[in-house]
Amino acid sequence: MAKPHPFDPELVRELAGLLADTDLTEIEVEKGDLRIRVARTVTVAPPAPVPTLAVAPVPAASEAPRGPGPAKPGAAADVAAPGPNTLTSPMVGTAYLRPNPTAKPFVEIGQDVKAGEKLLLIEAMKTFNDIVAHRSGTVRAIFVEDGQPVEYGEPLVDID
Amino acid sequence: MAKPHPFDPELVRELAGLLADTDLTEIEVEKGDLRIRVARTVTVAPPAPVPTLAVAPVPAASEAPRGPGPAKPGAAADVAAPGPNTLTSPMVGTAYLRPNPTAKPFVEIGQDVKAGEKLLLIEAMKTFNDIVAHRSGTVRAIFVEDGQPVEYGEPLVDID
Amino acid sequence: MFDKILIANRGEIALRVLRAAKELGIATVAVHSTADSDAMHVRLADESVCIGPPAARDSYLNVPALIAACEITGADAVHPGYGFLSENARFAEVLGHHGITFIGPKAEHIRIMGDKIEAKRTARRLGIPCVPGSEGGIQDDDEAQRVAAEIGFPVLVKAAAGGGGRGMKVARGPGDLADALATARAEALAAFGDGAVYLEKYLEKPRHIEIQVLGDGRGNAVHLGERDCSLQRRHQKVWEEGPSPALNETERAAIGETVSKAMQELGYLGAGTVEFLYEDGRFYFIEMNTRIQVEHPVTEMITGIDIVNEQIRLAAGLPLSVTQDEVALSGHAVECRINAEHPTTFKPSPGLITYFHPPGGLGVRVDSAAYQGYRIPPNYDSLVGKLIVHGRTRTECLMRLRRALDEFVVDGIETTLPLFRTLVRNADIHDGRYDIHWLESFLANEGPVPT
Amino acid sequence: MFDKILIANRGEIALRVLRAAKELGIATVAVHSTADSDAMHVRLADESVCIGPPAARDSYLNVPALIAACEITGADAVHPGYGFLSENARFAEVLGHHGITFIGPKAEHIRIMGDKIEAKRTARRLGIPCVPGSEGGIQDDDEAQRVAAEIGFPVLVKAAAGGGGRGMKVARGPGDLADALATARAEALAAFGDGAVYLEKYLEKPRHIEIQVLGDGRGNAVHLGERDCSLQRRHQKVWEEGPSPALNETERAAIGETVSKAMQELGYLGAGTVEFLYEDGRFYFIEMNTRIQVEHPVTEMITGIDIVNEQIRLAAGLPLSVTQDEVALSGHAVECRINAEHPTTFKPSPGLITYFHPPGGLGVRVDSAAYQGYRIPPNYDSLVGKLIVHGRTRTECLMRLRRALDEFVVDGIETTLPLFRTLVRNADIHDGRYDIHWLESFLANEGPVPT
Repeated sequence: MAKPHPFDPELVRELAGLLADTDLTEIEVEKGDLRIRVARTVTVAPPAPVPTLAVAPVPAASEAPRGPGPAKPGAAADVAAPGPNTLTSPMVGTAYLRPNPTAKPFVEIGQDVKAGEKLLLIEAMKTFNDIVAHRSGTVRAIFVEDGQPVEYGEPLVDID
Repeated sequence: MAKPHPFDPELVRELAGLLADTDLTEIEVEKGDLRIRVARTVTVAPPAPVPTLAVAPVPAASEAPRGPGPAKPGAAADVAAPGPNTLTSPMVGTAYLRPNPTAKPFVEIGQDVKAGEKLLLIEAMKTFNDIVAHRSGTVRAIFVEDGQPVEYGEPLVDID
Repeated sequence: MFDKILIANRGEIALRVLRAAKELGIATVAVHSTADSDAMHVRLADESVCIGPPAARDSYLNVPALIAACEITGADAVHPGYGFLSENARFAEVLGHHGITFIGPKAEHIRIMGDKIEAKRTARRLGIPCVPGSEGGIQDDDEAQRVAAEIGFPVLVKAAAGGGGRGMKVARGPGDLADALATARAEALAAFGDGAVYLEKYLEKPRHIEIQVLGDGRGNAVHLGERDCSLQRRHQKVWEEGPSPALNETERAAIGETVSKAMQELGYLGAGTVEFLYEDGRFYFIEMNTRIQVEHPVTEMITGIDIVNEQIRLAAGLPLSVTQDEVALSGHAVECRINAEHPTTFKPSPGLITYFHPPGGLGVRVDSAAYQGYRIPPNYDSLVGKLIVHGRTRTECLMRLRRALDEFVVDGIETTLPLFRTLVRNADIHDGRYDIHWLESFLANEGPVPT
Repeated sequence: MFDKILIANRGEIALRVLRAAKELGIATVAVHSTADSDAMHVRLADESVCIGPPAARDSYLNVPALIAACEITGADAVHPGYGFLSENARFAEVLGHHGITFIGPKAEHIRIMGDKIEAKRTARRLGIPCVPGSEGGIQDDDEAQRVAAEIGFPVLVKAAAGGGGRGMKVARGPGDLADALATARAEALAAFGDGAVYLEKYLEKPRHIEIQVLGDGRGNAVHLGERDCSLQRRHQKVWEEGPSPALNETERAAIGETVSKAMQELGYLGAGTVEFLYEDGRFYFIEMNTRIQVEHPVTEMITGIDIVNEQIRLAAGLPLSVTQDEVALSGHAVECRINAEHPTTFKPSPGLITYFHPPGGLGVRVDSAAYQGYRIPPNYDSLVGKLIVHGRTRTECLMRLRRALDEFVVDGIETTLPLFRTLVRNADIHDGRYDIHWLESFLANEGPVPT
């Protein structure tokens, strides 16, 4: 027999929905020995992005055609979004998807890979670092392009 | 048969609507064993009062023993709060409740007055200005003390 | 020194006066209309008095209410700021009758400089160079034609009681003059209740250059250099800077000496500004403002002298804190007036400021009574704040201004910040190549880069 | 001049460097840990690169990540700010190997000044007055007793590799010495992995006075006067001011000349600070900081010289922008370090800033990377911002500081603002009567007025 739940989670969800619909910040309901209170703290709005009008964007050096930025969508971002199974970059550098410019890529979308298998290279300080699969599975998305600069924590490859 | 809901979501919505209509920030309703409380936090926080630590408050001149201030409760503020029938000061000056220091007051609480009847004097620039009742009725409260400085819009007398 | 100053103004200048008083250890009384209960200076003052409803005539221009506020708080001096009652000689006198010091010039000097014809006559007498023109009011069209022929077209027809560009018309030749006279008279009558007009030489591409002065009322006076306020829109100053990019050391010293000598002779008391048009190396007196001006911080940044502090000290009878030799101009300063207006249409944009983040760092000053959560009332002027930037050189100042403008965030209302972000990157501005018509022409032809 | 500067730091100093670069028209790269994605300098920089997780050793101290960030952005110079890698000679060298300019001194000078014994030896050689003490490390207790007897008790036992007060013990007489040596050695070993200690004369009530210098690396150097940083708590500076209330013109000129001559001989490059204890009219060298310091704005306010701008120009090989004759000290400045700490317990108070309103007006500068809605991460130091105030005189400066502190609002976290509001009203502070022990004693006996 299922353990009797002290309260119905659906009720909380319903109250949360009401909270959102009504723009309230707090609802408290008591009925018999049941009391549920839901609240939402109004988050302080972050400051508007500071305008930097008419400052010509400075182009990055030729080896790095795209400046890194936190919100920059990767190549396959429209196909799949980064998720819990996404491998992120452990370092800053330039990502390469193939061992040399004429070779074929280490992996392609749809391919099955094993944990530890090489997925790409990240070059930093003239050194090429192997980036390997963190789990076994199928490559669902590749978020970087060949030769693209990456920052720490940037999504690289999704393996499902 | 529908699963018995411990509370009616429509009730919450109705309370939310009331909250918005009435400009309240919190409503709590209790009926039998049902209790519902809804609240909304006002979003834009006014700036915190700026501390003026250790600045000794400058005493006002002897004729004006109390500095005026918007939130200063009047003498009878604990008895009655200003309301829609409260006469407010049309000018800045010093209020007098009696024609001279030894006379009895123009009016007292509980007294019936007619519109146009003199209630007090406000002295400004060495001139005494008659302040008269704006309506007929009973004096419910007098918010100023004899000799007290008043600012524009400050509650003087409530006539019900 | 005074015990308690009542600040008979609102907005950033009320805060400016409050700061100066606090720094002198003087108690402050803020007066305010019901629309300004939440104003910054009201929150910061030692005491506050609500003096009336939003309409200025019933509050900030309400002399009995101001006197009564002095009486109930025991204030012994009143600082009028700018605008409102700051150039009202009668107000200065009434305060005097009540034993309260008006922090400003002597009433007689306010009166003289408030009458354009009398002001010009006085300036001429004191050796201040004036625009050639009719010595007094013009009686009829014949006289106008004769005077215009003497000083040479184009000529400007101006209201004797005028200001803000109303009652002001240009006649480019004898054929335009009758029309210009009629229009100016009609506008003057409508705006000021006085149709008297006069004529003067019309300058084609002048700059607006003004000299800041301080006097002790006993014959000592110094000048604090000039401000160039040529960047104007509809006769309202938008961007002010000092020193002027157009003057050299010799010109600066000469006009400064002329003005300070004139103020010594006049026995001028307190702070004042003598305004000139400047063209082809010559100065032409426009008017004298007998009060603190919006753009005074430009001078404070290049001299280090706190002009409002000086006003208070001088009104209290103290001597000038500096001699002319001790006044040294250091570096360059620019002030931008940030208004709650759409940056291209200039439509006023009162309302709630939902985010406010002023710039900081070296050489950056913000004079503003705004704060996050403040609601700009629709009843008064649209000045949100002034950004004043100082640098060792004009170039350093402009580069610093650029980065400060890029840091300034005001959300919830429209502001003129985008206009200044465009101006600070403009080549003419960089080169100091502008006159009093430049900005209007720029706005008509190019305008600020859209956000 | 550089095309693009990477700012290898965070917080207010990262913003300070960004401002200087922008004002020179140089592009900027902000690097940041995952805890600093929302930082002000990240928002304002032309480009940003996340270089690692919150722990400083994996991000701001991660040399390969910084070099890689230069590589992918094409930055040709790195400004290290203060702390982190700013005094790491190896980092300066590695950057050099990669063709990237380190905006700071030559690696050899960083190395010399980073070793306390070598620094003292060098200072002595250059004619900088030092505290009498053991010339080098103390080998055993007998040597310590002999040296201590020579210089006279009390003596201070200090870790050769030390800093921040760790590995530092006072011996008041011969009987205390063995214990002091043992404790200092143990602490030094634990804190720095090096148990070497040395001895020096212990000063009873010294002031901390430091001289700001700039050098071009080719034998030209100037000093920019002194800062008095005697108000410290646990060896952390709290309030800094310049000029020092304790020095007269002659002392100022003499120590300044001694230091600038020494820097000329050394061929020092960039900005640096020579720190002294000062007692009874004599200076005793403590150490030299080969980087920009937190309190540099004090000197900027009284000289008008942008020290970070100078650092960048000097690193690019440009000459000093001023000669010693052109350096004029004008007025007085005080800096208050506003920390996110409880004002009496000094318990750190990271968290969300729910309201932030900095003061403005004449003579007021705020250097802060904080803004409303910013969450101060718990991972780094607690500096919320620096309030720097300038006045024509020390009194004007203190009165202005008082009103500026009263205007400053930071809600949501605890700050040390109340401490400064108390200090600015204290009679000893007003009279300039304090030494390096004053603040701790004040905090133990009185402390800030509770809010």
